[in-house]
Amino acid sequence: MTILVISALLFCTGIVGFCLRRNAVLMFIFSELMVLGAVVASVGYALLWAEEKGQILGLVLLTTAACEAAMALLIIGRIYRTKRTLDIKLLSSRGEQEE
Amino acid sequence: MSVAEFVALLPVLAGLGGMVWLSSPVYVAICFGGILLVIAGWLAINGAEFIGIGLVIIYAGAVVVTFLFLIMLANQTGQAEYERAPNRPVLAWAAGILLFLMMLFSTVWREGVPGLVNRSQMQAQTGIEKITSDRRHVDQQNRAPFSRTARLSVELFSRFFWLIQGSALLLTIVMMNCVVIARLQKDRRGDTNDYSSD
Amino acid sequence: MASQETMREFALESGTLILPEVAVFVSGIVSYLLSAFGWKTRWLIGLGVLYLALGCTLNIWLLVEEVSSTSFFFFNRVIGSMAAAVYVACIGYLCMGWRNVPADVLGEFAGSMAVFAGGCALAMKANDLIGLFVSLELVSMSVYFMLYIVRPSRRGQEAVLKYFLLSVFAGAFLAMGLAQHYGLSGATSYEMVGKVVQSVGPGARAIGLVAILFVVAGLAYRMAAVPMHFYAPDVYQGSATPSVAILAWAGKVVAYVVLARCVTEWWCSGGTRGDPLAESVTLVLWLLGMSSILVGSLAGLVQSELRRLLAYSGIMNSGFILIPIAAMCDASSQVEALKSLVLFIVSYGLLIVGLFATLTHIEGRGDTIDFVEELAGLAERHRGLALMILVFLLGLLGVPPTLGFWAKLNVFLVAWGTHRPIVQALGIGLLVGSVISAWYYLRIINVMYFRAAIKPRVVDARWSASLGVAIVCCAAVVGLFFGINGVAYVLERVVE
Amino acid sequence: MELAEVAVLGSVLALFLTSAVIAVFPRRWQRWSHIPCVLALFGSSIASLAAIWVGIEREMRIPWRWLDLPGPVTEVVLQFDGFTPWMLGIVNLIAMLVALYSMTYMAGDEGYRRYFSIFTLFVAMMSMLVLVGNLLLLYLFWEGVGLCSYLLIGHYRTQRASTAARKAFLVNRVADVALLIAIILLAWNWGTLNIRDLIEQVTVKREEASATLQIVAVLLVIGAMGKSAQLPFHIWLPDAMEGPTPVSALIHAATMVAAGVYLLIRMLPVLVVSPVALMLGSWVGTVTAVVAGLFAVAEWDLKRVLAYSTISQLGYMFAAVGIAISGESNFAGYVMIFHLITHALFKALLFLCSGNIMHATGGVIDMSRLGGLKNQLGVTHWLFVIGGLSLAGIIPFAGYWSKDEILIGLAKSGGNSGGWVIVMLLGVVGPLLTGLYIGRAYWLTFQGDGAEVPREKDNESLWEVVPPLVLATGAVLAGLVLGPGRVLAGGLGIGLPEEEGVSFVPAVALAFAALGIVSGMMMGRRARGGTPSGWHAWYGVRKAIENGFYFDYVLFHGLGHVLGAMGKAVKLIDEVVIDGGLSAIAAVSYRVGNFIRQIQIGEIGFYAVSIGLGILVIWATLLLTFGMQ
Amino acid sequence: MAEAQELVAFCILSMVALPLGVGIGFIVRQGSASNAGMWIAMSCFGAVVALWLAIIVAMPTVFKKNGGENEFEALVIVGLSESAGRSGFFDGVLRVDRVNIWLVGMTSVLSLCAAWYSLFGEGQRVLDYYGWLLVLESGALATFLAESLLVFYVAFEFTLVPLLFIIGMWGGPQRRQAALKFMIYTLAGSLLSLIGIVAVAYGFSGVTGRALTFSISDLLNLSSRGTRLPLELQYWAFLALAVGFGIKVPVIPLHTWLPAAHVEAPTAGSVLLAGVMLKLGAFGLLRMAVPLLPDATRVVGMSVGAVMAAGGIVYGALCAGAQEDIKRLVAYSSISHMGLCVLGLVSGTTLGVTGGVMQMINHGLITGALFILVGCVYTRVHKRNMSELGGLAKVAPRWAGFFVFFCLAGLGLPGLNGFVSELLTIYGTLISARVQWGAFFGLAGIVLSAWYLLTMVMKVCYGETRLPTTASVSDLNKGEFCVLMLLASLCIAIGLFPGYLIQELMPQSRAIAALVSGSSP
Repeated sequence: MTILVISALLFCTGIVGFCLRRNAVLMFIFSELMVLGAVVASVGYALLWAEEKGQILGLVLLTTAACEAAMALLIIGRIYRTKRTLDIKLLSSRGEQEE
Repeated sequence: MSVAEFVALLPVLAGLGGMVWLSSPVYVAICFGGILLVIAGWLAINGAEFIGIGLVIIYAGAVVVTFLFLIMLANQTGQAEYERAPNRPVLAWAAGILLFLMMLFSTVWREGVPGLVNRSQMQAQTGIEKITSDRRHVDQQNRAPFSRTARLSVELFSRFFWLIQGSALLLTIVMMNCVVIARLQKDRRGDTNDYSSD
Repeated sequence: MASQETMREFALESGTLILPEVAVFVSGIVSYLLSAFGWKTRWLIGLGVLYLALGCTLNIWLLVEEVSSTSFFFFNRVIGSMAAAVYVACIGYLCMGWRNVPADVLGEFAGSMAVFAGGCALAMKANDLIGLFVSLELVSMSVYFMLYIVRPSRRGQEAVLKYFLLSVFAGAFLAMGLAQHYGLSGATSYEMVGKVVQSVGPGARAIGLVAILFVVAGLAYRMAAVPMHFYAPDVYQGSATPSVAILAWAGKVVAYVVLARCVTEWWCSGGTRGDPLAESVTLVLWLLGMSSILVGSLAGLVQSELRRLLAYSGIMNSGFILIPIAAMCDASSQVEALKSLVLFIVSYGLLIVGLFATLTHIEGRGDTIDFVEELAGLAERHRGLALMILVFLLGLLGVPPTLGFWAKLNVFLVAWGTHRPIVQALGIGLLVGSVISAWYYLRIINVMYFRAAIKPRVVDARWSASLGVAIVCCAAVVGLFFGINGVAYVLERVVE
Repeated sequence: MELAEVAVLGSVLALFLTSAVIAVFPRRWQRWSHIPCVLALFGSSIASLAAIWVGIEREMRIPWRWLDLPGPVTEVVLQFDGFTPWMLGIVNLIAMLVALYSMTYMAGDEGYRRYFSIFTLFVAMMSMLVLVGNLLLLYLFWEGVGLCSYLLIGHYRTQRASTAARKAFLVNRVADVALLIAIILLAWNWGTLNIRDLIEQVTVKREEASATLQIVAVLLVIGAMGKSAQLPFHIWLPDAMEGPTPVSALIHAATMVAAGVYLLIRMLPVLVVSPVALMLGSWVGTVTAVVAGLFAVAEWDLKRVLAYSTISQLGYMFAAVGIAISGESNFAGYVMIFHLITHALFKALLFLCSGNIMHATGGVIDMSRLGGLKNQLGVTHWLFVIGGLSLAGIIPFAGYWSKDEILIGLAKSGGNSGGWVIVMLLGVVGPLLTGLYIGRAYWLTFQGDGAEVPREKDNESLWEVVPPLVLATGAVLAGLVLGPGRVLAGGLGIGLPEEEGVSFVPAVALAFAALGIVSGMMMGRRARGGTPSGWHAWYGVRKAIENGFYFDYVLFHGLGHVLGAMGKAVKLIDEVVIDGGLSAIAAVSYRVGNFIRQIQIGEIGFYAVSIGLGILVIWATLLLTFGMQ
Repeated sequence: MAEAQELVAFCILSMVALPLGVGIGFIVRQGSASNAGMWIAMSCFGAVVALWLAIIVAMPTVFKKNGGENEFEALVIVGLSESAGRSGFFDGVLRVDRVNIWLVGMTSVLSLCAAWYSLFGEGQRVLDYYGWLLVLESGALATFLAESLLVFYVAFEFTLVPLLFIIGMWGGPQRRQAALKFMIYTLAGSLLSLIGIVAVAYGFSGVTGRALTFSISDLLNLSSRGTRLPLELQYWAFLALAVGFGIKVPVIPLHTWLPAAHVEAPTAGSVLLAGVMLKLGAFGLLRMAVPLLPDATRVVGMSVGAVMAAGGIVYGALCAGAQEDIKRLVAYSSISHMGLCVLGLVSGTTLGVTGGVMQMINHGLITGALFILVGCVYTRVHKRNMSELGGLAKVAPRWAGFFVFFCLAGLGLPGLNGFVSELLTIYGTLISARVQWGAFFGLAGIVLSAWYLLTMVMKVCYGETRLPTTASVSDLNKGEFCVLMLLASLCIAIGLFPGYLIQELMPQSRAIAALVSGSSP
């Protein structure tokens, strides 16, 4: 039970942080926190059901998180090289422009 | 909730608070690593040793280091205005808290999660005889009462064979993609044009 | 040892089903390696076309051989045909990328297209939560990559960043949803998940709903349905036309099919009227569909940028596609709904891929077409191109003689045939959305045909691969309108 | 089929043909356009006179249907009875004379060909109207006559002419609607529109005369009122003077206005069942006779005086339907057609005279500018005198005899229905007014010094004199021949009740007519000297009379303005409310679209919040819909 | 018998296919204006008329006189392949019966006239123009000839596209807005009618328990044998159909697309828009709304529908009277006249329905001719305001003659075609059970139409010319004269000899009337 609460806590803190932060890297970190919440949830359920498939799910989630982190490193890094900023507000030129 | 659990929860809460409120990205990354470690330990204690260790290795080892690398690369000091000023705090907190309440509510509502009641009760409730998905799996389980980790590996290399292949493919592709992106030349068509329009 | 036997057993049983994907993945990696070791030529695209064609053929072979099985993967004729369709579309994307992708990453482009196509097919064929997730991640990773390399400009970077961050965000929702599904059922195979989720008592329904909601949200991101649609206009606008084409169809189809499978196998496989779970899934899809239709149609009214406008059109069309999926919540109308879903997906694919291929051809090696006004006077200078765009727009509008008409009509018929007011309302939403969106489709036609160009765009008159794609799509869209009998026959056979 | 029938039918067909032939005449033959017209009219006159002579009476059913309504309503029926040849004869004869007259009158007109083509068509339509024995076909030619008069009134294509033409058509249209309703009701209730069959049915079931039949009768009278320019539909007729003068002669004498009276004559046996309709017709006629006479007295335009006089005389004919109240429908028909014939003769005469005057003065017809023409136009002067006396009903001219019969008839039937007032009005006030205006017009036109009158030419040419001369002969002799021995009644094949002694009414009328003429001439003389002082006190009344009791203002211009205003209002509603509402829907969609666009600020953090809130909204909706199970 | 049937079937198919193929060929092919192209186009238009004549000749052989027990008897062309798809989709493709053949005739003749007229007008991209005209003709013909509800709908909606282009590319200064407004408004209408169509088809399959069918013949047979949908469904379906088709007709207050589209459209576009497109809506009412939903027609149609139609007569007439632009005036007069048509269709009497159908044909001929006349003036002096025109009778007598003629036909002068339909409709309305009051609106329409049409004639033809351009305007040329002569002779022919036409239309009208008035709610 607690483990589920923790997972929900992680997940929702991830959401809050994702919304709250303006730094692209930090936003990504918080989204990883959300994935961590999912990992915790799946492992937690696996423990509750006393079997292993949930752990495999958690493992896969970890793997994909790592992959995403690698992509993030490159994408954000290259953006920083051209833009010299990671402020998401400055990286938002593509919204609706007034006509 | 046992006392131990509560004690384990406290550092997590603290870490989360740090992540949200600390302005320096480095500290945030370190807090994230701390949370990971606590969670990993906690999971390992609770019987998911493999995943606990995986968490430490993959996340704390690879991901957090990657973050720190990126942060160092981008020269983040936490001094810039955009790193300190929260973005739409009211909306963000409202969304987060409400979603948390939603998940909490659905988790603890009445009987709550079926896993919290015991198996037989669940079976009675759903009317399904064999709750486990796979007959062969059940047979194996009965035949070979391995440890949990061992069972995990059996699962991984039997039923989830193609999953392993898929994950491997994923990792390979990401690796190659990263190499390509890293080697992309800067002065490509479109780059120069865009300075003016931005 | 026993476990090794089992492994071989499992590998072989499921392996047949994903034979095309395995072949394509391997070829894709080969193409990566060829490029990495310095073989940088446009023929790599040709190679890509070849192995995607192989994948398609193998899928069709499986389909014809009536292989159908349920293990770690799942295959039936619908899935097979959709996978084949995705492969075909990816061939089209490769053709469109011919000019737009830098020569030094062509191999990688082709390889990642292979991974993308295979990932889509795998996700459709997945019969296990975890497999589904991995397949979807394969798709995501290759999309990030393709978005990045097809247009590695500053705008493109920003679009990729947006797509990437929000994709991870949405992926977390999907992961959470899958975890909760697992938690609810203790199983990961679709069959068991379906059995348990549909039979849980009232106590577990609350968590079940949240789980469903999260999965739907995660998939809605890929199909750009409200409320996960926000990225679409920005990303479409910031990306190159060929990569937008990828997002606009194949990237969505996987979500449609997966969602349809979720509905038919997890949530509502035995759904009847009044079944609370089926009702709530219907309501969720109704809300998503209706709001997508309205947002897509209304927000599109005020757009002057072409790809942004098409993004809103895509949002609206996702809303349309949710209609047959919502109709599937009722087990009795699943077959009809599936037919109309397939028809709509195929027709939408021909239309949107053809449209983007035409635009790619018009852009040539020059600047992208950003504003609708840039098409002014096209009809006078390039009659054929304008006519093709006209056909595609009319198809999107759902006016005869295009396949789009039959697709919309069929969806409407299915919606009406459910005899459930809530789905019928969605059907009426389809019509309302069509009327509202007519305004902006017609505006494009208006600009192309009825307005003289201030500074006419010079189109490279040479033949290009994307033009070929466009012509094929155009011919198919019109031809299949008249050949609707044949289409209906095939549909009948595909959906038993 | 007898020879006379063949001749009549053939001549009518020939008229249609002639019209078409003239219409496609080559332009260089334009000035010979009158020849086919006159020839055809001559032929048809001969044919109809022959028919009168032979006295055919039969019904021809032609196996062809025009409009296939259920029942035999649409059968083409040609009806020859006593009235038909007489009517045809007068129509054709006068038309021929007018055509002859037009030859010189219209010479040099650019629309010469068009004029004769439509002229011939006009006569052909009128002939068919007379011939057909089916109400629906009658309606066809009824409207055809209206069309031709529309075209002829607008012949000069000036703004005034076209306004007058449009007015004529519109006013008639309103009345025609009544006729159309009557036709539909008859067809619906009695299953036939064949006049004979209708009469048969109605006379057989006389006791069961239903409310519908009453309504039908009233509607028929109203329809006839429109064509025959009875109050309040009279407003189109004076304006119709914008057309060429021969056209006025034709319209007033034989073709257009006669159609209404003819319809009444034809339908009298049906009308008889409805005293209401008869009373209506009678009263409307009486009032029209008096009021139009009043208007004529105050009018300064000679042709308009004649127009009002036509209205007034038609009023007499209408009033005559009152005779039928006592059941004497035959007698009523007889007196009506008698007066129709005599009136046709003298009114055509008067109009041709006024045509001569216009020619002589270069188009001036305003009596305040005329005078002393008796020297200049000697023949015309005497012709006018004959016409005037006949109009006023001075013995022994034609007008006297026919009016005499009307008054006698009314006096006889008036006893039963309390219609003595009608008799008084028609016998005393009517002749007085008639005498007044014709005397006044005569004096103003022909007497006095006339120094200021513009002179275009002196004596009349041959063809300006011959047709009026023939008409004048008719106006002198027709009454004498047809009246005293009731020759006409014999010719019509009607048996009339014996004359019972000598009524004093005609004598009174005669006296008042004479009085009227004298005082009218005095009035004209005084008017010549300046503004008559006696009128000052009656300024308001005078103004009212001069303006025709404002009928025109209220009914036509007023209604026109009302319609125009309604049109403008509806147009405004159309543009503002309906189209505006549409635009508002579009604008609202646009606004909503704009609002949604505002949300798309391009910032990931905000998007994420929105996604989270969106999921919450969906969840809340679920919760609210399905409860907290 | 069989040969005649085959001949007719062949003729029908080629009527639809020929213009479509040739039209698409013109649109796709990049061609400059060439004589050969023009001749191909014109001969195609002519060929359609010839095919129609052939059908007319063969008709008596195909249908027995007075059709036997089935008034809805028709020659049906079954689908191209045996129904492969959704059951009932393709039960039939085209049908010809004794009603729609006349509408087909009107369409083909009007198209020929419009094209013929344009031969002397449109300069640029003339082959494109002909291409779209041909496609439009094909779509309209297919709509009239449709056997399946879906074919009807496809063709119905398809006609929007060519008109969009005709208005948008060759129209007046505001053409773009007008084209969009027209397209979106009528698209909304057709989608609404789709709801109705689908509801009806599903409803019948639900009531009979048989498979879903869209075949008009089957549905008509079912309906005439007494199968009725549930009342509630009937009401809603009728509402959807009536509003959907009502937009096309148009009835007030759904008409505002019409003046804009008419004013901006090129002449041939206006001719076909008024002459043919409006009839598609009315035809929809005749074929579907009224006979398939008789109870709803009685309850909803005879109240709301009749009010809208009757109101439209007066409303359109008043609006027309207030117009300054003669093209707008003619456009509003269409609203008024079509109101009468709809009134007749919902009156539920044999005569009323017959009158409504006649009104479709007559209004097409008259208004088509009026638009051609207006177009003649506009191409010469580029003016359409009555205050700027005037005195045209003096300078262009032939034009004025035709103008007066067609105005007279429009105001219902007996002997011309307008009167026939007006009389039948008003008669039918007056003797109907529930919409007697409507007859008075029809009569008011007769008076008002005389008012505004004659006022227009007065202002345009009579008086003095007001502008130097109008003073020197040339009269009709030979081509225009021939076109107008053709239409005028048709007007006279129908006006004087309507008997045959009425007899052809009567049996089906009787059946429809019996359906509407016979059944009890």
